[in-house]
Amino acid sequence: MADEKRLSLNRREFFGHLAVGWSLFAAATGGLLALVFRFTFPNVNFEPTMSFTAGLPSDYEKGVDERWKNAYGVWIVKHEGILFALSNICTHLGCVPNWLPGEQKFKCPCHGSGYYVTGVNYEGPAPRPLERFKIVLNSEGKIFVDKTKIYRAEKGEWNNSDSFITV
Amino acid sequence: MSKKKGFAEQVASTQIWKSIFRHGPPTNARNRAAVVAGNVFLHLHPIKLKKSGVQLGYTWCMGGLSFFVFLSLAVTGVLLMFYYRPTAEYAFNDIIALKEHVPLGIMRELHRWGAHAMVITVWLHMFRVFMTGSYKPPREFNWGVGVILLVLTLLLSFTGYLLPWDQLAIWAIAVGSNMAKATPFLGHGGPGAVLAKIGDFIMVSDRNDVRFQLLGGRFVGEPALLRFYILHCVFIPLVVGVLIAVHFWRVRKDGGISAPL
Amino acid sequence: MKLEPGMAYNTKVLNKVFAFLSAIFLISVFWMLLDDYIRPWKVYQVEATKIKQERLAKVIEETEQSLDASEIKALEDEILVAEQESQKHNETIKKIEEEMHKLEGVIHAWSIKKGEANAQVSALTFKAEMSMEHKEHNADKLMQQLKDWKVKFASASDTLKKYELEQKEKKKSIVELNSKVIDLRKELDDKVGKLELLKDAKAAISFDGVSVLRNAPLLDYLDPTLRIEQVVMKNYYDDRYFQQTARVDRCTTCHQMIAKPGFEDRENPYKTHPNLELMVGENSKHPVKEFGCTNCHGGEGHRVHDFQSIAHTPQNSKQAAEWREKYNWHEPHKVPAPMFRLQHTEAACLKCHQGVERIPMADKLNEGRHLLEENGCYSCHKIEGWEHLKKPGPSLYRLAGKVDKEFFKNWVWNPKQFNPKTKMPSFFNQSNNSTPEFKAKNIAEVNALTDFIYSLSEEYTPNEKFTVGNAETGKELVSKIGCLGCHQIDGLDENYNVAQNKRGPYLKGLGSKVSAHWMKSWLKNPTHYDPTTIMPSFRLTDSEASDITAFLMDSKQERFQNLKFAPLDGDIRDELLVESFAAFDTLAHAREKVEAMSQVERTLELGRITLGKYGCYSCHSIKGFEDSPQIGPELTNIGSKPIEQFGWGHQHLAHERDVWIRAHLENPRRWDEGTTKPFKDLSKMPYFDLTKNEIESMVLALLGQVSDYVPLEGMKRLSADEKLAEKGSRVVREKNCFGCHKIDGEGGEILANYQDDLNAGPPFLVQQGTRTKARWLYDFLDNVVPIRSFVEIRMPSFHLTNEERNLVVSYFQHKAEEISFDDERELYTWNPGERQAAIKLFKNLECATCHSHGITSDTPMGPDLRLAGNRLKATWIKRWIGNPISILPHTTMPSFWDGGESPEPEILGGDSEKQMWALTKYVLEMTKNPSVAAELRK
Amino acid sequence: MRELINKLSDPIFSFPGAMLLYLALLRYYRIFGSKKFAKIALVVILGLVAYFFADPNFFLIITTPDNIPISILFVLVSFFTWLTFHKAAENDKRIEQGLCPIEGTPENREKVWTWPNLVYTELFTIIAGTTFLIVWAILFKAPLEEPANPTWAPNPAKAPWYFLGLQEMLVYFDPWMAGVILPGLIVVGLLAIPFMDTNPKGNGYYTFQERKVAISFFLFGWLVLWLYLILIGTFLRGPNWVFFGPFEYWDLHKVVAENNVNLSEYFWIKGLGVSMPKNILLREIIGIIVTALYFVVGLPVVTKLWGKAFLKSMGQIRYYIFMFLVFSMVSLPIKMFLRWLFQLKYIIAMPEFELNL
Repeated sequence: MADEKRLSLNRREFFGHLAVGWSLFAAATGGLLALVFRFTFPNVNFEPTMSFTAGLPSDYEKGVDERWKNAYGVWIVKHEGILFALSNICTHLGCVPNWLPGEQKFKCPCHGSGYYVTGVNYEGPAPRPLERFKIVLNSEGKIFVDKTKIYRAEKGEWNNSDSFITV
Repeated sequence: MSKKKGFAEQVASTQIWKSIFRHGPPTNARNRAAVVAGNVFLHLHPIKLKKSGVQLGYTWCMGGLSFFVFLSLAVTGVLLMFYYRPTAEYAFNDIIALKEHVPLGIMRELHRWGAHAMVITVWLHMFRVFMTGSYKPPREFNWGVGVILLVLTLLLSFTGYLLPWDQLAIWAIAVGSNMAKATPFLGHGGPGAVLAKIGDFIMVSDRNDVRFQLLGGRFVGEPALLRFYILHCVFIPLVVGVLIAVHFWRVRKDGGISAPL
Repeated sequence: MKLEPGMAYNTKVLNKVFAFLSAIFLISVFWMLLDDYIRPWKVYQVEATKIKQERLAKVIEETEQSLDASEIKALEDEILVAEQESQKHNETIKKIEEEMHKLEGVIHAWSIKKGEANAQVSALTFKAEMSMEHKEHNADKLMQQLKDWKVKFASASDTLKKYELEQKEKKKSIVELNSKVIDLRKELDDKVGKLELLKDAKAAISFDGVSVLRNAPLLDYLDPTLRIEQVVMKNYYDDRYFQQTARVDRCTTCHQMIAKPGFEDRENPYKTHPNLELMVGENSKHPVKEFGCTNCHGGEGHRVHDFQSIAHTPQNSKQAAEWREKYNWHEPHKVPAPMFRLQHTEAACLKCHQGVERIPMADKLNEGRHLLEENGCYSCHKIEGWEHLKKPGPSLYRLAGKVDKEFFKNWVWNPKQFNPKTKMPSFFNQSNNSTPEFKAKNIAEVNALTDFIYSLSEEYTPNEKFTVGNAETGKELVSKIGCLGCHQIDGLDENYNVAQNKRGPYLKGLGSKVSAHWMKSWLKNPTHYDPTTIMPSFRLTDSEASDITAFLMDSKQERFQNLKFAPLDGDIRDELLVESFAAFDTLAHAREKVEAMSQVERTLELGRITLGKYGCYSCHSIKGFEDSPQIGPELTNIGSKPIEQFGWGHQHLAHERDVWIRAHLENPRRWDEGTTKPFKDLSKMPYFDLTKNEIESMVLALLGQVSDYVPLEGMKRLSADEKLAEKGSRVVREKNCFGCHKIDGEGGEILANYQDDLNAGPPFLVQQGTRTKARWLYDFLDNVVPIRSFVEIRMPSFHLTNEERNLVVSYFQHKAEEISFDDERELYTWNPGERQAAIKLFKNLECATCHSHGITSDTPMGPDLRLAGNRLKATWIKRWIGNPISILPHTTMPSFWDGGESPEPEILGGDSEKQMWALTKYVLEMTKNPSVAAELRK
Repeated sequence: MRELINKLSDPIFSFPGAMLLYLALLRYYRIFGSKKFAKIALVVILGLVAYFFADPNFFLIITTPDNIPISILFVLVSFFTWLTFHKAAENDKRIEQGLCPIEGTPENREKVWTWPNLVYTELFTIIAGTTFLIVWAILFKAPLEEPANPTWAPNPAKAPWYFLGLQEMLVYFDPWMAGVILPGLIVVGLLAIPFMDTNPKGNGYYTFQERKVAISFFLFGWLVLWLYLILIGTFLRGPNWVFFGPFEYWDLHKVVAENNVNLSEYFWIKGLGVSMPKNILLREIIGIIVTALYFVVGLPVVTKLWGKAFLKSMGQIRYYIFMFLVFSMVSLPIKMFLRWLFQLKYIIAMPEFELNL
């Protein structure tokens, strides 16, 4: 009888201070963990900017131009009357494909994905074409490339007027 | 029955000696028990165990070797930290220094081959444990701890791979970390990431997905080097250390090295 | 309450304590979250966004108003109609679309086929080539296979192309069917497109649910709109324990509009930079992305925590008070480099723009540096880059031949007393050495110094004898021939004294200073007395020199002349000597040493010590002291000198670098005030009597002398040509060409005296490099031949070395961006009829009226044309003939071809260009063969 | 001969070969586990090693410092595999005779002192291990390549050797499968082993007969999938991740005919000869159906054919989780075969959602 009483007392207590205590404790610990999670994302980073001005369209020869590849990871390609900014990140696993001028293709050394000069994949494991970036002419007629805006062929976005410049 | 005590005996009779070793030489049953039970390192062991537990043909001693390699990695790793700076500027040069002029720079080789050896011994340990069915009750939990230790071993090795900061390092990590990019819903290149969108606002992008969190950046750069360094030298070793303690504790508590019931 | 057995505490109580502690714990975690989240810069960014929105709203409104609503309505209606019309084609379009869809499948199939063939071709190419190379037996077979696949590939690509073309056609036909709608839409787009863009831009920065989510605590890792902005400078570094780390500026986090034009009237931090053309702007020379902010402004640019942490520095105490109230600001402590005060920002130019005489647009800095040079600061204090400069004071090699000892003593004792505008600073009678004791010691020093310097002086006898001169004529000459380009002269109308003070000495009281013989000799040939002087020769005739001497010698300083300097007190001299020797010896021994010396030796020894003490040799050339070390502390890095290393004495001043420098320039002896320093330790820096503005400029220039390390890439780098020009510019400045000539708008103080007729003054040098031939200028500087015989002002003869002349030429060539010589060969051959036309033009335009040399006997009013061809470049002659007014507004040369229209339509078909060239050729011919002028006499 | 070996080691042949060998090993484990076999095998292997090492290309790859651990691993795994089967065969024989396994004999169950028996054993292995590491470190220098250069990827860019199995899987699967889901399932599968395997026998001694199923599946994953793929990925994948035989020179320009086609393309374009539907789900319907069939129909069929006994002994939940893991594991060889036989790229290809299977 006494045992039962104690048990019920405990139960009431459990839903009283003990429950409150544990939930507050859990909330605070959870909050700390959330802060630590937030901590892992820096507020500033020192990576290259996501946009840049790339000179005049007339600066570019027909074909693939590699001058911005190292600084910004972009190929400027002049092909069939349009100019576009092609990402140099392989769509397979993010290696950096090489432009092979002799074979007129981009070839990824990691897993052998191959892309045409347009960025369309045709060999190897790459699931989709290389991405293109937003490219527009600014008020001075210079090329402005914005890497935050991505255009992907498989979504039909390469028809978007911001994904290329007609030259 | 010589009157004069030998030098060794004299030493053994000093208070200092006695304060350290609370028993005589382990030549009799009492002392054999005491030496194991009274030593903080040895007391992980039972005082007596089944004969099969000491037979190399049965145990392969791969678990023991794994632990030993882990310890030697910890020692060489801590020593290497004296000469290594995890920055883009210096990391490679410091490795060159180890190779070229740091006294006992060969510790880098010991550390690297030790790391490979640990992967091998851990795998083989698991192979043996499986083949002897030692995961079966009551050792299910410890098998689980073991599996996690196996994963952590690979992660330790993987995070250490970046530190030399050479081509081999960054491209291996680039390939590896790009898999994180493909994590469903959490990586910006994974299935479902495109769905996480409010209006024009893309919630999973290359600057806030799991890969970014891992690398501290959009690509393998200096922040990634620092993060991997800390994971490699502090975070994962701590977790591994704790889990090893649990693992050993449970080996004892689950009945020692397995043997037919 | 009774406890259960085995329990120390009541479980209930434990639970309560647990709940309570957890609650505190949770609150503190929450507090920490807020503390981390709430940052002052976010407030500024929100405010900035609001201002941007406001502005966009205004622009949108304006744009909307500028649009014609009815026109747009009409267009929209038209589109509706056109759309309805094109609906007729709906079925056709649908059919085409279906066909296209089918075609897509075909194209897809063929592209797969093409891909297969392509893969086979590439693989087989490798295989076949390999087997060929290794001469394997299956090579032929592989080649055959390759050939087959190549054929397949070719046909597949061909077919594919065909279908793709077909698809293009179909697309086009759909467009054509819809062309009207598309065209109208485009028209509408052109009209309202900008508006749409603006609206999009406004929407992008609006505060809505998404932006709240993006900036929410904990979620703000996703992609916050409020974020720290930064510029990482590749070429500018912070020093961290001898390591150079790239400097990072985060100022734009709060100063959001700094690079955006249109917010000039706002308060900081929402203000546009006042000079976007030069600074910050993307197309300026110093874009913020490359140069950041702190590079010029100083301060802790990488900090963003609050207003204080940046080390903002107020312009003045008023602003300081304002900031104290507004931002809780206080003087920055423990900050390596606080911001420059706004008015001192120019100082920062210096660290990158080195090796140049003048930094464009940094007027105050240039002014300050000019003053540092003029007052000779560099001669006592080492300043890197200034080592090669001439000593600022006159040479004392032949002092004995110029002034007597009595004059010298009185002059040294108080130069201003004799010449209130002299550059020579005051050493004596200052706030720290005016006690009778110190004065007596100073007098002994001056006496000894005089004896010593005179003992070193060479003998000098003037090579001219002055007998008699007309002071009136002299006065006139002085004001006409160009002395006033450098000197201010006592006795002239004060308005005439337009030369910058201190360029050449103020000529006052010369009658009480030098002898007339010396004066005349100096005027006729300055280098006779001092071969290093910059004073040029005016090629004076004997009578001219005598007249000027008479005039100058008339100026007397009676009071000064009557001064009798106290004689040397031997006891004080000995005391000083002992004191000096005792610095390295025991007192007794020092006394013995002095006693062992004769009286003359003692005086001369004290003179030598005094010379070294005051560093006279720093500014003046004194025999035997040419290589003596500079006396003052180095100023090269004074802008980075730690505050603690400045001596503050007992002065109650704010401990700031600029405050110290200013106080020091105002009264360098103030730091001794209230101290009990012995005589030998008193501050010796002389008093310069600078104006407040001068001091401010000099403070600024000195603040710019910082030790910041700037790598070569970050510096303004001069081309080889520019370096030469800079050296030339140094010569031009040293010789004070600017005193007379207005060179491309700069200088020409003396012209103030020629306001009535600028043509009577020294010529303006407008784009001299394009005007005169390099060779001519080079020769001219060596041997001045007057060009305008009609003007009284004279180009003096400077004694320039060949190198200096070359540099001056380079300077002018570079300024005019002229780098090559003109090829004038073809201008020496006449086209048929051209010569006659030229003569006719020459006569019709009455050129000989002014340029009468060799043609008429009239007094020439213009330069001799017979010399023009050697002097001027043909291209420039032609330009000058065409439109002289545009080059020199005050010229008397008429612009005959004003507006490009020819005054002589008959000649050469009225072609202005041809006419100008014909005249140019004629001038060239006259130069080549001066006798042709004779044919014009008829 | 070398040509032939080159050709045979291509995964198309060598993977089925490895599977056949594995089946033979299970079938004839008693022969495999005999000492006689070991002796013969040792002689044969030494001969083969000598033959292989004679080739300069093979020698180059095998002596690359980072590949040494793999060689060591393979030597050890071969030995220990033989050892387990040797012991298992011995025990199985005893059990057939109604005796207890060797580990269970009274002399082996006897309790012995930890000091010095175990402590010394440990000390010996530690000394031996240290010595081994020192010698290894002296003989082979840790690799160090050019300084990191993010703009230029080496060819081939390989992950650390222990992950090369995963990297090899990437040839057949998309990263989310090969890099996240499958490794995740491996870990989950390993963790689940004690709870899947309800067979109480074989605890604490080597046996095959008593744990046929468990050992067969485990060894299939461990030997045939994991280790085999590492072997391929390390030794036989050269520039551009192209396959090279063990004796082949790693020519940067080698191209392999590869033009992979999606299942949807097979169905709509090649099969029906029509265009691909615009609707993504409709477009990929065949792939979705196939995948669904693999699990929904494959499972019951397999259960009916072979699994009834397991279902009964394991219970439903255990059984289906187990079968799901097995199906996932088996999907890898299936995908490999599909690729080799039909140049099949993806069963489901939805690049729009990064969802490719």
